[in-house]
Amino acid sequence: MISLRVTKRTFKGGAAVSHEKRTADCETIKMGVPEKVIIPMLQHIGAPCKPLVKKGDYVKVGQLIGQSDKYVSAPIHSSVSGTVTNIISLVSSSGTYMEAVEIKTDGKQEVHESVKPPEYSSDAELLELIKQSGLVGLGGAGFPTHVKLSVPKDKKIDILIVNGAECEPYITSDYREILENSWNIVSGINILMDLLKVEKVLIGIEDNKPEAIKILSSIEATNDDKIDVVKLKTRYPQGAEKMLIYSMTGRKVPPGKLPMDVGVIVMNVSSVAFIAEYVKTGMPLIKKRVTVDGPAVNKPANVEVLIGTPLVDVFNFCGGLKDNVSKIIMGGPMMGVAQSSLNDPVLKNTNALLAFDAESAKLPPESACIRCGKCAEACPMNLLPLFLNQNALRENIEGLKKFHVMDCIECGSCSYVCPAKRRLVQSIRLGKALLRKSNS
Amino acid sequence: MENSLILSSSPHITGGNTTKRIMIDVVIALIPAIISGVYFYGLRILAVVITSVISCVLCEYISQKIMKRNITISDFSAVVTGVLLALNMPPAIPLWIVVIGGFLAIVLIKQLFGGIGQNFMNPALGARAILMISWAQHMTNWTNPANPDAISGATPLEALKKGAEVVEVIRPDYLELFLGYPVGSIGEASILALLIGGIYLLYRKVISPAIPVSFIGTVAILTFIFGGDRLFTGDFLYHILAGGLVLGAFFMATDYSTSPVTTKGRIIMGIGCGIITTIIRLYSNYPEGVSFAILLMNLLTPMIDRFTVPVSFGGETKNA
Amino acid sequence: MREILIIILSAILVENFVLTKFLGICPFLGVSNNLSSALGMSGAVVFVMTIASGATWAANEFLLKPFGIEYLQTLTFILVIATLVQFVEIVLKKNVPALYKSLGIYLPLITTNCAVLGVSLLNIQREYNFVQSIVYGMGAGLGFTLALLIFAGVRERVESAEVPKTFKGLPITLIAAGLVSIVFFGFQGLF
Amino acid sequence: MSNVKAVQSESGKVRAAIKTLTNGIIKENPTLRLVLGTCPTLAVTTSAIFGVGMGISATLVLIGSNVVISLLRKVIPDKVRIPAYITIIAGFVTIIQLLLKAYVPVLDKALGIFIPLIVVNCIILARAEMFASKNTVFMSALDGLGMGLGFTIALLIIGSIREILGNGTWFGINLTKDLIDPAVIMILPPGGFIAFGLVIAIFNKLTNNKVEKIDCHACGMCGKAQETYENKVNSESKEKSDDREVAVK
Repeated sequence: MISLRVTKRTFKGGAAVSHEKRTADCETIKMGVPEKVIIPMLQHIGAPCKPLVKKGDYVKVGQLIGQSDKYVSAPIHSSVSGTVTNIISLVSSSGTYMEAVEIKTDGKQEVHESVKPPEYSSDAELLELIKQSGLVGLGGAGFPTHVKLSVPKDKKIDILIVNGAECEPYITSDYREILENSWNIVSGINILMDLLKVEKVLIGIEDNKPEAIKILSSIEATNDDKIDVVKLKTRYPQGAEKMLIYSMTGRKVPPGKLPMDVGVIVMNVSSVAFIAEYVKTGMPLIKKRVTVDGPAVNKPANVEVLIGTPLVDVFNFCGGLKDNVSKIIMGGPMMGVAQSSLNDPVLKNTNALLAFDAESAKLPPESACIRCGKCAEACPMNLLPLFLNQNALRENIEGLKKFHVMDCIECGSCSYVCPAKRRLVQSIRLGKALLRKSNS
Repeated sequence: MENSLILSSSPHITGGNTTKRIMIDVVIALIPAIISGVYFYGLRILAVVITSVISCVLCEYISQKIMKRNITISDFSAVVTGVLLALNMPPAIPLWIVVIGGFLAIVLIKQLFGGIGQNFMNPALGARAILMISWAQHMTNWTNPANPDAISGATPLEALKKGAEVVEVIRPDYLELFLGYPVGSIGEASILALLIGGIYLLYRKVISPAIPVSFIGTVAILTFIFGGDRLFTGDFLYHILAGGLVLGAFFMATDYSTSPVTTKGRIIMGIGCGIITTIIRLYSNYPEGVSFAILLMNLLTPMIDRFTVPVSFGGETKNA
Repeated sequence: MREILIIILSAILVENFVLTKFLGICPFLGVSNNLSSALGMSGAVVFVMTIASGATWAANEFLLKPFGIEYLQTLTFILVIATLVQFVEIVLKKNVPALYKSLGIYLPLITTNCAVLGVSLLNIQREYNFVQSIVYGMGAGLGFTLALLIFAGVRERVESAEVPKTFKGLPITLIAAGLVSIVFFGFQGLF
Repeated sequence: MSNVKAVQSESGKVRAAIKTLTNGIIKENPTLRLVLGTCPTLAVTTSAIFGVGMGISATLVLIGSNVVISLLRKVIPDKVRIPAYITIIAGFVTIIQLLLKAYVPVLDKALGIFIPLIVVNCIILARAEMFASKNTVFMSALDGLGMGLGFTIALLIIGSIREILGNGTWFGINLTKDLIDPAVIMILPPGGFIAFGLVIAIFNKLTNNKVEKIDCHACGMCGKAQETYENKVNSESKEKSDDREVAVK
């Protein structure tokens, strides 16, 4: 049986954010096929894909429709069957333009011929399969998984961490994954243990999710003696990679380094479960479990959505939006990205869609910094956000360097705890941009 | 509706703490000290506190009006300064000095330097220092207004200094000092009242224990070692309970604007305050050195901040 | 020994040259906005004040006194200091290039520093002997350093603060110096 | 100032003279605008009378040194001009010192070392360098008088404020002493800084202009001169390295 371990160790700082996990008990409901989907060619960190289809083409579910010859990239598949109506240009969340394939669905959901249970006989083949599956980190960052799993020869990985912390408010999609799909998670872990040759797997879950801990720690499976469920303290940002690694192993990832450098690979629970599912069925990444919540949503729910579904359809599926909706956030309220349009599609790494009404969207006015130091206490990276803020606003590059602006992980804890409501992270982002500009 | 969607960068929520809430907490924490003042010195203390608060708030309002700044009197920071200033006055202080003190604290020391969070010197203590230099006779008049006929005694620390030469000076015992001994500044009277407030501030996480603990601890250790006739025979408990140490350590040295922001910096601040306080108490011609020690460390705070920039999580930092 | 310690401590704290005697205000205001130049200037001032105290004391004792021309003190001292600074500059450049590199640019600026002439005159006025003069010169220089370093930190804060327009720059710097001086004033009567 | 020579007509000359004289009082007030000679400004303004006494002493030195330097401006070699100026100034300071000692010993005592320290007062060296070394004797004398007046007025203002607030008197005349307790701090060092800061702020506000610290060349202490000096050093060392390169070739 998978054993349960409780760790008292936790990272320094962080914030006690309100949980707002109202959808924890909402079993995932499948949403139907929307009238049309928009599938962007960049849903990951890395090089964008080139569309392989053109206007008028008929595509089927699971068909490869976008690819890149660059290593750091992930192929894109159609989530529906239907006709390509257009190749459009979209603004990504980072402000750059990217291509997107617009498909009018026919509702038949015919599966493409290429989708069949894959076979592999070596690690290299498995890695290639994972690449072909289009998998990216489903926790939010969206880093191509096959890149993360390709460990250079000179690096030794001894621990695989499975991230089920889910520390952001509102979001419960990983929690539901654990509850509804625990078997897949464990088989995914076994596949990865084989691939990475690790002897230890730690599944990290915050102690505010006892159900999830109970379910996982009662599973009996192959290699279960090598798997531990680790009960973590509930504290934002426990799920941030560096904090999670520290809480679970005591190892610290130096600034600018990867978890790999301290012998650890971190995978999100949903990503692990997907690998198991993919090896069984061969169906690439075309759907995603999304938490739909927020004060302006009529019926909060966990929904399984086809990738590319416009946000408006998802919200309508959840009883529609209230009239006073004024902010739509993709992701959690601490690190998610505000969306400019309800026509934007759901992406591979979308784990939550939040709609805020006028009252909750309004941030209180900024007032003068009182130097209380609460931001410094909250910063899990041990930075001094108040001075970063000061130097960013004054565009003082030297000051930004002195206070290590680049080490900020933008978790938002400082802004959250600031009694003067200063936009600390927001200005630090500005500061990073300034520094990059001055370096180039 | 489409066009009205707010686009802003994360985080999209904030916690419940506010500047105002913090300041109100400090005021609440000071109420026991005010009550002890009234208990020992009579209702006149209320008049001093109210005058001081009104003077501070009015000065803040008027100066912000003149400087065309946002009026921030509703954040209660001027009220805090007002109460602290009053608590640092002797009980028989003429009210006009209190009014001038409020003006100096708010206008000269706080608003001229940019207002809340930007002043480099504790407003209440700075104002007190100016008043002390200007009107020393009023500022060291320890007559008890509730009992003006009694011989105005020496403060407990003056008693300690004079103790060797003058026999008549009464040295109160520990319990008296702890519960309340009515000679000295209004706020120093009762250690018990101050501790109640200090513990409240710690409980509310308004202040961190770094400064109070390191400040009082340093004074205790140093006075124990050097305070007696021989080494390690000092009456450190007396040094903790007498004078403005507890008031200063919990309420003045912890002032956000004028103390370092990191825990390491705060400990340096506390130890520095403790060392200077002890030197002045033991070796100078002055009986008390708390406020002076805090002011000096206020001046060093920018330097401490500069040299206590923490190393980022995970060790050495790259310079991008 | 005790007497010398008191001279040093009182020169640093109680009669701080900058903050209570108003000597050397120009460099105090001029270089305190930059920590590294504040350090360089301080080093040069301590150095020059110490040797100038000795040199002017000697000039007074062996030159002015024997001839009864003490009224030429001011003139003599300023010339001695000017020559001395020149001399030190040359010697340092030749023999201690490292020190010259860090103090060099500040040395010529010191000739016209009233703190140096001031300390020389005070030494005579107080009838200090040779050792006392040197000690007082060094103490005064250290006091200048302390004030400069403290003020460099304070100024960093003040310069990043939102000061009203009328007070921006010199006025607020002077008022800040006044507040710093209040703290130093507390040292009066300390010993 | 620079066009003084260009003005030929008689009325123009008078106007130029008046301009030179008044220049130092407001437009280039040495204390409030150029912020020179801060040490005595702060140190001796504990009362109005001391301020005026210092002002007049400095004025006399200024006029004297300006005149002599202007007379010798074509004789003194450029390389040794600063030591030469200092020597001339020191001579006048000694004269004033002796005069004060003989006739106004009270003032001599009160002003203390700040009388001999006039030697290193930036105002005087600055006027020598910027004006007297380039202009006629008459104009230099006027300039000295104007600057001296500006200095005296500034000291009078600051001294008055400090004396009234800090001692309740003005020129020793009791004003408020019996009504309220004066704020002693104003006649102590901290009050000097604060009063000076306030007066400059008010002066800025009234003349609606900012203090710009101009390069006074002679007094090397202020930041600007230091910059100039650093540049000079840098360019010198650069020249040297250039020489070396040439030599290598």
